[in-house]
Amino acid sequence: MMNHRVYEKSGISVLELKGSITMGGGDVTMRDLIKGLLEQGKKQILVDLGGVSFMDSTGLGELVAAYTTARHHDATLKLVNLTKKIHDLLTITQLATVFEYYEGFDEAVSSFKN
Amino acid sequence: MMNHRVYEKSGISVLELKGSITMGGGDVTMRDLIKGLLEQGKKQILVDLGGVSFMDSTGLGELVAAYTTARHHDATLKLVNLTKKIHDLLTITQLATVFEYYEGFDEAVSSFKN
Amino acid sequence: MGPETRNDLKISIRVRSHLRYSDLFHTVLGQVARLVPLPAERLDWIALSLREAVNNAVLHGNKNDFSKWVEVEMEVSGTTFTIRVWDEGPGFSPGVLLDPRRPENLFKPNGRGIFLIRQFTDRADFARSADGRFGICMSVDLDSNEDKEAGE
Amino acid sequence: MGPETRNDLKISIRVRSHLRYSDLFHTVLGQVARLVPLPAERLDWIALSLREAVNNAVLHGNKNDFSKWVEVEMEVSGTTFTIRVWDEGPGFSPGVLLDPRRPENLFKPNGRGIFLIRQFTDRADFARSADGRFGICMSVDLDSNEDKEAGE
Ligand SMILES: Nc1ncnc2c1ncn2[C@@H]1O[C@H](COP(=O)(O)OP(=O)(O)O)[C@@H](O)[C@H]1O
Ligand SMILES: Nc1ncnc2c1ncn2[C@@H]1O[C@H](COP(=O)(O)OP(=O)(O)O)[C@@H](O)[C@H]1O
Repeated sequence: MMNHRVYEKSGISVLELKGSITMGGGDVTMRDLIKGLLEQGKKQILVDLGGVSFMDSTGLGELVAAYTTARHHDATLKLVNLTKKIHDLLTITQLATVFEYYEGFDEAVSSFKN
Repeated sequence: MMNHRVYEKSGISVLELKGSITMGGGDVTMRDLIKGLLEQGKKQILVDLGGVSFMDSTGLGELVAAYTTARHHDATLKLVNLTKKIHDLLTITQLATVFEYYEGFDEAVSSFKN
Repeated sequence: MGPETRNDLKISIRVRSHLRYSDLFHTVLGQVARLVPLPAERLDWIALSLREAVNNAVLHGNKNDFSKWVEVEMEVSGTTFTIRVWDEGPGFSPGVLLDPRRPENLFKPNGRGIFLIRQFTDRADFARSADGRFGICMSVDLDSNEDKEAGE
Repeated sequence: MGPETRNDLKISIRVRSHLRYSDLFHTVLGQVARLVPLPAERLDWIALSLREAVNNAVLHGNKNDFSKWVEVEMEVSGTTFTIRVWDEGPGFSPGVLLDPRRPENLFKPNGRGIFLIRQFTDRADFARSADGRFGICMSVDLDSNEDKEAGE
């Protein structure tokens, strides 16, 4: 079951996800949430994965789709607060080479300034 | 998994049980605990079942065995803090007619004075 | 019920004969209960019935012989939820069962398992499987509002 | 291992083809993991493999047809833990599988399920059951200390 919260922080849209990001795991998908932000014209999106306890290949696919959709809208999508498990998943699938991700929240937010 | 605590209160030995009282549910059985108290010469025993979340027919059998063993030692065994489920079990099996039981702890303790 | 909301399922768990698996069965039942769904106020009693049947299979049926197997089946079909517990023992004749509520039985520590199963399920029968195992078959009606708990 | 400590078991769960049952499978695996025991650091990855296989059975195998069945089997035998997931579909040739790590596949949202299963289990094979169902059979060696997680 995925829960989410969206808020603005220093001009950046933060999408905070919690719970399981799995096939059939929620009514709202990450993809829809990101699309919503892009349609509002948001250009800087930070996905906070700190509360995500479980993610399957569908979740990874959602992340990839979010990333490419953001690109098409000339927006930037970055990740923060990866748990060890999610970091492992990104490494094994070599998606770690695709995503820009940060350990700390402040570091992630200020990276958008550059 | 059954947990227990034994203490004295106004000269009465209180056996406080917690968790599940089931077949194979613990290393120590209720029967052994009661036997231990009787061998120490205790004559007034109050079994506090308030924390017992689950009990099967083995648990009921332990209660009955404890009751009759106490009788053989000229000791009195009473029950207190029955949950709805345990009260239902005692009623259905008509063991409610065998045991002396009390709703409140103080009431139970003072009943030994009479 | 529409076809998409029906929860037909069939679970079989076969383990060596030991009480250490009782919590596994109990947890699986809890999960199944959420799906079916089983009425919340009956779940603990159905779990109790399951545990009683497993205790009997391990102790009386398989006589604590760890090389023997116990199988628990749970099945939802239409509006009936059925639990079957199989052991490799000789079974018994229900005639040996005594009413634990009778004065002469009230102080016995044993003999309440099957009595409780009969109180808390809607039907309990004994059976012999095609491959010769002994089993108890307990059913619960999912669409009845009858409160078996208050029964008799 | 002494005979009393072995946890030989065989679980079969048959449900209608729907993702709502994934949590049931996941919970049962968690319970089995405590009994077997499965190494704690591998459990989440084995659970992930199970979910991937079930997703595939429901989506690709049974094509979301709720009248079809999915069966999950878990078996502990000796020092091997095996999970089998069966569907009623036509199966596929493993030749269709692409390496999701290749640059041309990296940005595709799909195609990582079986790759992850192969990373996180010790053996993954495809099979056809006696009654014609298609299955994936995933094994984990219980006595190996090899850390598959760090694999490749
Ligand atoms: N699976 C079984 N195989 C053989 N005998 C059984 C089985 N289940 C029950 N019995 C018989 O029925 C009796 C009553 O069982 P039960 O009501 O559960 O009480 P208890 O187990 O406390 O004796 C048992 O003592 C045993 O003789
Ligand atoms: N149970 C199955 N039945 C039929 N085809 C399958 C099955 N499992 C996998 N496949 C095929 O293998 C492909 C790759 O599966 P997978 O690696 O899990 O990625 P994805 O499910 O994201 O496509 C699927 O797209 C499908 O064509």
